[in-house]
Amino acid sequence: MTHTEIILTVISLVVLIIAGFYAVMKKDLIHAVIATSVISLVLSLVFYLLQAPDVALTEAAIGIALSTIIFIITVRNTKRFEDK
Amino acid sequence: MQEFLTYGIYGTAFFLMLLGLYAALVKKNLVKIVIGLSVLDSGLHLLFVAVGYISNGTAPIFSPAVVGKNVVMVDPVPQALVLTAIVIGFGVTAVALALVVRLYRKHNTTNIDEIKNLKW
Amino acid sequence: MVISDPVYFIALPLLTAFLLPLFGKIYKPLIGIIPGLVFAFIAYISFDLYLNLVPGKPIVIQLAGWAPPWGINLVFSEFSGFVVTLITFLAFLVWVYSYNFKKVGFDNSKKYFTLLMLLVAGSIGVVLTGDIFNMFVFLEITAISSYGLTAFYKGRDSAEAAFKFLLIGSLSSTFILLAILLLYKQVGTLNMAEIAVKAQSIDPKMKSIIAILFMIGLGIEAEMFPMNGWVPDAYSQAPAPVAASFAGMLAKSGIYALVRVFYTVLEVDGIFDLLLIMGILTIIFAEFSAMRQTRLRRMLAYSSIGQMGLIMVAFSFNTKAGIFAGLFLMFNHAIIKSLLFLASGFLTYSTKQKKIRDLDGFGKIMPFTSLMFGLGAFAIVGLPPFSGFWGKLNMLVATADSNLYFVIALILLVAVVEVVYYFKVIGRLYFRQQHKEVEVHKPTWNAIAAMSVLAIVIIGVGIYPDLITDYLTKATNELFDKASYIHNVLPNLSLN
Amino acid sequence: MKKVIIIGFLGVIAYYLLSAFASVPFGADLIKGVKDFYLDKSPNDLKVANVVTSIVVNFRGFDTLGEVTVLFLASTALGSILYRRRSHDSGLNPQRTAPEASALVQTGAKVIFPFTIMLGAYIFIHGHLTPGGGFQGGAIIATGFLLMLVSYRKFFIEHNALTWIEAIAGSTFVILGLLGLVYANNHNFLENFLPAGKLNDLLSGGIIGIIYVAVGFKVGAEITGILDTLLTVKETGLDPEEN
Repeated sequence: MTHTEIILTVISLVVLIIAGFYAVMKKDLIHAVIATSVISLVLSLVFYLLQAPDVALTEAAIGIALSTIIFIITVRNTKRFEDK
Repeated sequence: MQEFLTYGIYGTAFFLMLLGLYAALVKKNLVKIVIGLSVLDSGLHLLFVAVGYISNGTAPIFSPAVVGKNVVMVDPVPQALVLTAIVIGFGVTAVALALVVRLYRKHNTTNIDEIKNLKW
Repeated sequence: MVISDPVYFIALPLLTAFLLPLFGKIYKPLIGIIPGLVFAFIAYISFDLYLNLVPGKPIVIQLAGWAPPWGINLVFSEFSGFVVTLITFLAFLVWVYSYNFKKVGFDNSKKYFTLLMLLVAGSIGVVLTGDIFNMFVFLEITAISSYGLTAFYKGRDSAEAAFKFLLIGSLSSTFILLAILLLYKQVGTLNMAEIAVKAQSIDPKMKSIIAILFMIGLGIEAEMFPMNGWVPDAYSQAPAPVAASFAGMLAKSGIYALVRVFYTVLEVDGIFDLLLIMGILTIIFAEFSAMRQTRLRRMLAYSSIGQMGLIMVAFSFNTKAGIFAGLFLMFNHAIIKSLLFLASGFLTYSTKQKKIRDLDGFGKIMPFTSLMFGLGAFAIVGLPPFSGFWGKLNMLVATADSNLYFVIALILLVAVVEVVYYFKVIGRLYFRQQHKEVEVHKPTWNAIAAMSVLAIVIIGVGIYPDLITDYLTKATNELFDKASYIHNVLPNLSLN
Repeated sequence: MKKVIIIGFLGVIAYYLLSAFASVPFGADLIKGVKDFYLDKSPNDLKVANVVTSIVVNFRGFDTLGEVTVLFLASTALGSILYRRRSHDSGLNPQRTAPEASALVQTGAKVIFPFTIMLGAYIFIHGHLTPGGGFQGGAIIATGFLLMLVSYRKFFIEHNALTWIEAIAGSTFVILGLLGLVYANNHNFLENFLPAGKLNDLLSGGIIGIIYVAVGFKVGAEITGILDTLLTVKETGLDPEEN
């Protein structure tokens, strides 16, 4: 790994942790779903850096787009906020 | 540096998995539980790819630029496995969300405490 | 011979499941008929292959043209063949029973048969495969089809049961994947036989972590104690034939995977003691919960967990007698529990609350179904001359061989508990006055046929146990002889 | 209290797993394993440039059959769980309650849609050469349909066509496998029986390319079906049939 790649990886890991926390803790489910989408986005970057382009592409197609969409459809069909 | 990355990547993967597990076990909102499962899966996939990585390896594709040269390639097997796991995870998520929609239609709530007809 | 290749057990149900919507477009009744033909065919080739199996020479099929360590392989041995034959036989009977069970409509019966077919294909895949990751894929197939089947009925709490099942099942698959990943990084292969060879060099601490991960993951399907919260709900909310197939296929493939991993793939010190403890806890938890149930199907579900616990205890002895008893109990559990669930389908169909006290006097109004239920209850408790008796007898002998006298006491105590709660139901069926006029749903002719076949098998094996003991002994030898499994899958091992 | 117990429990799991994984340093090479065989055979024997593809479709092709089955199963289970009365059952059009998207979005969707389909098709046709394959291509195609579904209220998916595509693509996979039992050298299920061709050629890899195209069609049709089922679900509160 070159230095740029290492720095990118480290930044991605930090974003992953923050987004994960946000996804689990946020009461607004739409925000939480978007955070999971961010996890997938950053994850696919990490996969690319770890020399797994196939996995990166799959995560991009399925994790970022389709999973997020089915979550959003469900949230729209049910309740938007997680109540206390 | 190597050690730092070992703990950094594995640690992140485990952190995501534990967050997901925590959400799946503790949260009361059905959608939140499914989000937890999806975060859990993300961490697991990161772990798979990280375990398959080999220092200074290239992607396991014999493109014209690589053919004939002596290059180290990363382990393709965990990548193939994680492809399967991602697709299976998507299928499970879809079924889980369909169940959430159906439970909402029956009980008009997504809170697990108000649904407990069966003993949990 | 091309026609009896074990790959048909998986390829044919999958092909039919993919094509079923098209058959429905051609001629609607084909939706119900085609699955039956497929089940009959795979049951036939399964019996054919199993009866002609040469001892010590399992059929090892390589897939995609690559020899075992590199490609995926299927192993049809005495043990896996026995379980596959049991599964295909039950699958056919479940089809016979559910061919016109409750009018669910065309669109729904299409989905029902598709899901059922994939459940069967998945369970067979778990049993046949010789590759640890492939086993995970098939476990997921069985799991997702079970979620769909559990939530099949509307108007009950079925979606809740299915969601619970899905939550626990997802955790289980996470644990299995973690175990597979750790194992792969240690040995660099996913083939079970090659893992078995290379596992000796793994660090013992690492090996025990892997083993515990496997135990948690596979224990969920095998209904092991702390992870079996899904069982009573799924069994009581799913349609009755589906509950029968859960008992006969899902639980069987789960326990098969557990046993195969611990006997053949990973040899870990102390894992059998852990299995013994978990099995005993499972039994105690299940039998005493069963006693407190007021609903018939939940009671049967808890009793099923108890039986699975007994099977785990039998396999935990790590002796030939123990394996033999375990296999006998597996056989009994599959056929007797299926009969009980199939009979309970029509019993509870006629009651509103599905409670045990609603069943008063049903022996007069539903004589055949009540008779079948009574027969199943006598058999599962372990009375002669039914097959359940021989299972429990062998279990006691095996326990005595291992000098575990407190387990003998436990088994006898459990038998008493079982007698109490099963006879409570039978007493209500035959010796109580009927409450009021109830809307009686008479069993259909095909349901009667399916239940009769099971009853005949139970009585036949009970009177003449030698019918199956020969095959069970062979299966025991196969499972106990790890070296020959490895040799048969990897004949050129010396080259490595 | 329950939270504390669960967090403690998670901590114990994390400690043991992390201690297990710490002995597997990041970036370390395995001593020996099946991967060397795959890295050797894939370009030389199978003439497939992308090793992940050759593992997914050939060496471990049986897994992929299972994977396709899982998606098929998910779409069937979804239909059975949501038991919606379909449009062709009642003769009425299913209602999507989402408001009509703005003209800008609609035009944009119309422009992007054909390119999405082309991109998806490109990815699964070149699955054995470049990263990606049937699953990724199929998922991208489904995204294209999703775009149209959310932009136009009146964009309806022909379910008959989806059923046919799913059935034909799925059975192509199994039948190609069964043909291997008859025509291939070792008479194995899913064994390649076509000439392998030349490395980095479009028509290389024997049945691998065909299987990935079939997978692409099947995955695309299934995910589109899943999305359509979820989108046209009746959005009322309580369902009278449930109580």
